[in-house]
Amino acid sequence: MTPKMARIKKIAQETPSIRTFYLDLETDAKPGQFAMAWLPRVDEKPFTLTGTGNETAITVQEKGKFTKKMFELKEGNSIGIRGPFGKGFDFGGAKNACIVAGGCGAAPLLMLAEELKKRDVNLKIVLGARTGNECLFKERLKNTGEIYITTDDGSLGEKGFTTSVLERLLEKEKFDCVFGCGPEPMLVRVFELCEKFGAECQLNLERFMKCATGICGQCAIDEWLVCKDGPVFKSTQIRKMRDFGKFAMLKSAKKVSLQEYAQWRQK
Amino acid sequence: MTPKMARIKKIAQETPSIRTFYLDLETDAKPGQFAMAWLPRVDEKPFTLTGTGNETAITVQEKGKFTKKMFELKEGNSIGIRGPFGKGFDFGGAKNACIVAGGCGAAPLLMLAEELKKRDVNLKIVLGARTGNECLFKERLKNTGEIYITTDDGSLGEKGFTTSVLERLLEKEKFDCVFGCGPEPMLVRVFELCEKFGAECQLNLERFMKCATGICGQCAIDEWLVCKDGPVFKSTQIRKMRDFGKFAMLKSAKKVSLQEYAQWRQK
Amino acid sequence: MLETEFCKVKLGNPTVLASGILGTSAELLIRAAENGAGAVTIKSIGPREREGHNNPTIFEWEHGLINAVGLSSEGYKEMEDVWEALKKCPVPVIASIYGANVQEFIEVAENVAKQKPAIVEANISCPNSEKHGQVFGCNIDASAEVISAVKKAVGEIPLIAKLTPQAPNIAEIAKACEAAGADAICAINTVAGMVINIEARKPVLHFKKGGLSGPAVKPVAVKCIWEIYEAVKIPILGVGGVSSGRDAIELMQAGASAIGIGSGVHFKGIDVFKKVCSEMEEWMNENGFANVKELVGIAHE
Amino acid sequence: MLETEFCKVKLGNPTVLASGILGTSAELLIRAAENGAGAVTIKSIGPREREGHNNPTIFEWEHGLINAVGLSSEGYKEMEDVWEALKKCPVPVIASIYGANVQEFIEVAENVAKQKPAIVEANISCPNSEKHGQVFGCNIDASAEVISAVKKAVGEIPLIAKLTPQAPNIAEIAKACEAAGADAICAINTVAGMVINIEARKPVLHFKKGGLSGPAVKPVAVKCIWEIYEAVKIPILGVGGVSSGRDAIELMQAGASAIGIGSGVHFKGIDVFKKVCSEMEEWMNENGFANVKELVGIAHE
Ligand SMILES: Cc1cc2nc3c(=O)[nH]c(=O)nc-3n(C[C@H](O)[C@H](O)[C@H](O)COP(=O)(O)OP(=O)(O)OC[C@H]3O[C@@H](n4cnc5c(N)ncnc54)[C@H](O)[C@@H]3O)c2cc1C
Ligand SMILES: Cc1cc2nc3c(=O)[nH]c(=O)nc-3n(C[C@H](O)[C@H](O)[C@H](O)COP(=O)(O)OP(=O)(O)OC[C@H]3O[C@@H](n4cnc5c(N)ncnc54)[C@H](O)[C@@H]3O)c2cc1C
Ligand SMILES: Cc1cc2nc3c(=O)[nH]c(=O)nc-3n(C[C@H](O)[C@H](O)[C@H](O)COP(=O)(O)O)c2cc1C
Ligand SMILES: Cc1cc2nc3c(=O)[nH]c(=O)nc-3n(C[C@H](O)[C@H](O)[C@H](O)COP(=O)(O)O)c2cc1C
Ligand code: FES
Ligand code: FES
Repeated sequence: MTPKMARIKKIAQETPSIRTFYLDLETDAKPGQFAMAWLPRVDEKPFTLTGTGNETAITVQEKGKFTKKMFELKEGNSIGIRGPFGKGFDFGGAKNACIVAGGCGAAPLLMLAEELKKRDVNLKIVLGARTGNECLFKERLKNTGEIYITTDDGSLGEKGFTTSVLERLLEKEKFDCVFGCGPEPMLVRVFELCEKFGAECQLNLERFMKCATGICGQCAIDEWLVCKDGPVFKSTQIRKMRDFGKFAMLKSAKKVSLQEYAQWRQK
Repeated sequence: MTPKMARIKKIAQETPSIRTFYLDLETDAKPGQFAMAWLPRVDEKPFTLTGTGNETAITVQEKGKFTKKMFELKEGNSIGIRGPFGKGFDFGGAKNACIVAGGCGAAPLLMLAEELKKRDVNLKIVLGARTGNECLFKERLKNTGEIYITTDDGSLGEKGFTTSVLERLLEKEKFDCVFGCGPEPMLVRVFELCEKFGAECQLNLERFMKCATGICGQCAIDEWLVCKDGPVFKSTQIRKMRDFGKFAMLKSAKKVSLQEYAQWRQK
Repeated sequence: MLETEFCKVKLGNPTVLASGILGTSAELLIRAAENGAGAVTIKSIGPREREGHNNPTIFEWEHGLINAVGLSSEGYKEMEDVWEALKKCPVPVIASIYGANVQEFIEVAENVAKQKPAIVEANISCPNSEKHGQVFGCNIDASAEVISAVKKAVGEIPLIAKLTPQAPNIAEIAKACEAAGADAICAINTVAGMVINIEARKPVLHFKKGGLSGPAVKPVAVKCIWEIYEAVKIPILGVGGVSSGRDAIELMQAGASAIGIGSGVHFKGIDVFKKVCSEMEEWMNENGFANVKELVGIAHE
Repeated sequence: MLETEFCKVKLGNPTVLASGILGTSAELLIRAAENGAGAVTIKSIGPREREGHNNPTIFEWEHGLINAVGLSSEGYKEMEDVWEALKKCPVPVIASIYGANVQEFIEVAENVAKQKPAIVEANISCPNSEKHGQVFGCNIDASAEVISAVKKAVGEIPLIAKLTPQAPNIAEIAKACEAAGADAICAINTVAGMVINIEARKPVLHFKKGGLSGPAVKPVAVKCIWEIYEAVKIPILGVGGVSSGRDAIELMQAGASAIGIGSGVHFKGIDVFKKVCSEMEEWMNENGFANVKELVGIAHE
């Protein structure tokens, strides 16, 4: 798919570091699908679609070079979009579910939560962030179920990790599915907990991407391609993954530890 | 359109020199449309489609190199087909019509006649040939209206030209349309007669072709392209033609007299 | 808003009927002009009558056309009537010429120049019979030699050098043509290809190999135009895969000052010129361009 | 009915995963094999770690893909784990290699050869830094020099020379490679092109120019394979635009003994190999072919 230039209809400041860009572009994006966002002469990066139909949007956290440039954009400017890509969440049968979001990980989970709410799914949401005002989509998520907030600095909700809350919830309750997105170390812990308590989970994973359509092999986790087979993976797949939580590929296709990968991302 | 290899389902010997090749190929050909028939490593030439749907067929007179090769084909062999191409006859409003066919010119007129018959059009058919057993589609045409046969040698019907019959018919009767196909000198005379008696006509013209889709300019008659604007032309168009009955293009695109053109075709 | 000029020749709009399409007769060239072409090109004229290859010579494959017409031409000597009739052509006429060696190019150029076409285009994408059948336009020296000889022969008449994308270094060829006196570059001619019908077990074109044109070759044209634009100062007639206003704008943004349309006539009909022009105007209005000249090369900025 | 051999290496079927597609890890190569590939090619290995170009590096345009990945490679030194894991690969492994000069090619070839891949493929479609950035595969002498050096370095391991369709004389290049010791030819690599987004007013690929692959380039591949088949005796690995059994059969009829599939993975999914094979079998049954080898080059008869 050739990138289509989409006008930015509206920019919403979600938290001090996170903005949602509403696009003049119709898609049929499903929760968990993503698009490649292109800034001509800068770069092209994957972002979860946080809205669909004529509400199509991406939600971006200012981090490095690319997202800084994104934050210079005003309403009326355009960005290139290829997508939607990937397989989203599979939430057909869920009746009783839990969502665990770390930081910007709330992005793919918002559309999912709103979809689950429409279907009257009984939903618990664990939302974690560095600090209180960085809790992404707090208000909208609140409307979809029972919310538990954790922050690193304790400025809002419970001080500590989302996974501690998840553990307590799993001890009390049986979920049809636990949906998670956030830093990979958090997701590793989410998976371990789900396995321990016998809960199915679906995790939205992240790798550096090039083609986004499953041919370049850049986003591999073992034999899985995050762009095409994911970005959402189920317990059955995750159980077999040897690289999950451990390795990722640099742009050269060199496989390195997640630490080394994160250092490279900071360059 | 890439040529599709079509199996010859059936070969019908229509006259000593003419055969119909029924093809294992479905088309939606309308009366007057044609196809390019390809014999690999030999040549590719235009032929009227004499059947449509799953009766798709071409009817070929053995003349020169290409048609001799066609006549070597057996049922079960295949030929390449591109088409249908061109604009066919426009017979929407006709109530009282006349068909004038010279030699192999009966080919495009058969499907037309059968279509007109279905619509209860009052039809006169003038069918001319060199000799009696060369009268193409005599029986099938008879079923569609009142038939008048002329032969050069007088072995069947009237000895002489189709156009003499046409003249007598035009003197007595008013036709909504006269449809003609045959050698160009005959068609020139048909047009003159129609103009004289104030009858509209539609003539199926012939030129050497390459692309068959209106881009190479090979089949030009003035600014008209026989393959794309024709092969059927109406009186309004023919009135403006300066080359009709006079000039045609050689393969080099040199415009020459019809005599010189015919000589080249015999090479 | 589409008025422009090319080699100092004024054009009502930048679309040009490309050589080899409909250009067999004055009447068809005029019809293309009446259907909106800003200029029209006569089918390449050779030194003598030439039939070209046997049929099949042209057909559509999945993503474009392929042809091996084989430079059929009545030859420059037989064209008096064409030139006479072309006096009525309402838009500038470009005369495309070819030869199998430099001498033939000169012969055709001198004679064609006498008829005072608005522009002469030298099709140096054809095999050079002297240099073992290698294509002129793939060799820097051969290209320069032809272009400087033809430029002498045509004198004041602007000269376009039409290049082949087969050259691995098309920008170098364009520079050599500019230095040799070309007033403009035309890019691209067709891309070499072949289509086999697997049931027939034979190549479809009688000549087997042919030239690809139409939608599939547009990115090749864009790339060639881009490279040439960065290499030369003379204007570029961009050709290859144009059948919509968006296509034309893409080639212009890459660096083309005018746009040739060939296969587009097959895909959109003879009024493709009108359609492309009105689509260009619509896009320009939506995107704030007042004159088509502003589009030329802007993707390089 | 699809069993064949290529360079004396037995293949369960003639489909081969082309270089640069999925070939970044042993796990993905094995997955391609499990999805029906008769052999798999590792993404071209260079002399040292190389990031390649910035994104966008690959995208789909109307008639195919375009990419400027830029030969990203972890470098031959860092691949121990890949080679180790590839021991489990159920089909022959082809190691594609590249270098910016002959010395680099030798260095990579010698080291890769130690891992005993079934076949080595030298990608001579990349720019030659010594010869002013001209592409090796466009120059007869440069091609021969690389191939003879690489052949010495790989010894007994069969060597494929992978050619670029940008060469105006690809058959001559193939002949030179054959004479220099190549055991097979692979044709084609991508066709140079560019796509501009007219609203962005910029080329989409960050590197601007890229290589076209997929449906649009199939006729270019067929033509190159045809010419090479008539010029050399060694077998041809045909690549370019294959995503169906009919496509594969067309390239084989032109002269290919085995068929590389790249962009087909994008258009049909990773099980494209299985699909192509079953479509080939179906066609062969309908058309009276008992073994796939009978198809090779029959369009020349
Ligand atoms: C499927 C998918 C969906 C995504 N959805 C979103 C989304 O909805 N919103 C969003 O903001 N981002 C999303 N991302 C991440 C996004 O693509 C960018 O990687 C991110 O925005 C950083 O971009 P940057 O170029 O500005 O920062 P960079 O210059 O790449 O990095 C700047 C900082 O980010 C950190 N960083 C970035 N990526 C990683 C990583 N993988 N591991 C460790 N540290 C990292 C670096 O350590 C560094 O501190 C998604 C990624 C994928 C694969
Ligand atoms: C739209 C269209 C529809 C056609 N439909 C049919 C059809 O249904 N059936 C059919 O048999 N043919 C049809 N033709 C003619 C057909 O395309 C061939 O030209 C014809 O069959 C002769 O083929 P050949 O190669 O065997 O003969 P050639 O080798 O081309 O010629 C052999 C003989 O045919 C004569 N001849 C051929 N064409 C002409 C001509 N234009 N003017 C004068 N003499 C000529 C020559 O004088 C010579 O004696 C059609 C042509 C067109 C343009
Ligand atoms: C049927 C056909 C005939 C052609 N003949 C010529 C020719 O005689 N001289 C020439 O310079 N180019 C010739 N060309 C090339 C076109 O002028 C043009 O460069 C090419 O087709 C690419 O443009 P398009 O994609 O718009 O067709 C021909 C192209 C076609 C399709
Ligand atoms: C994304 C991508 C990356 C490629 N990388 C390489 C490469 O590293 N080495 C190589 O020899 N060819 C490379 N190629 C070329 C392919 O191997 C193949 O020759 C070309 O794509 C044509 O085949 P296709 O149409 O089946 O894709 C690459 C192609 C694509 C699409
Ligand atoms: S990004 Fe290319 S395979 Fe996933
Ligand atoms: S045959 Fe080409 S225009 Fe009619």
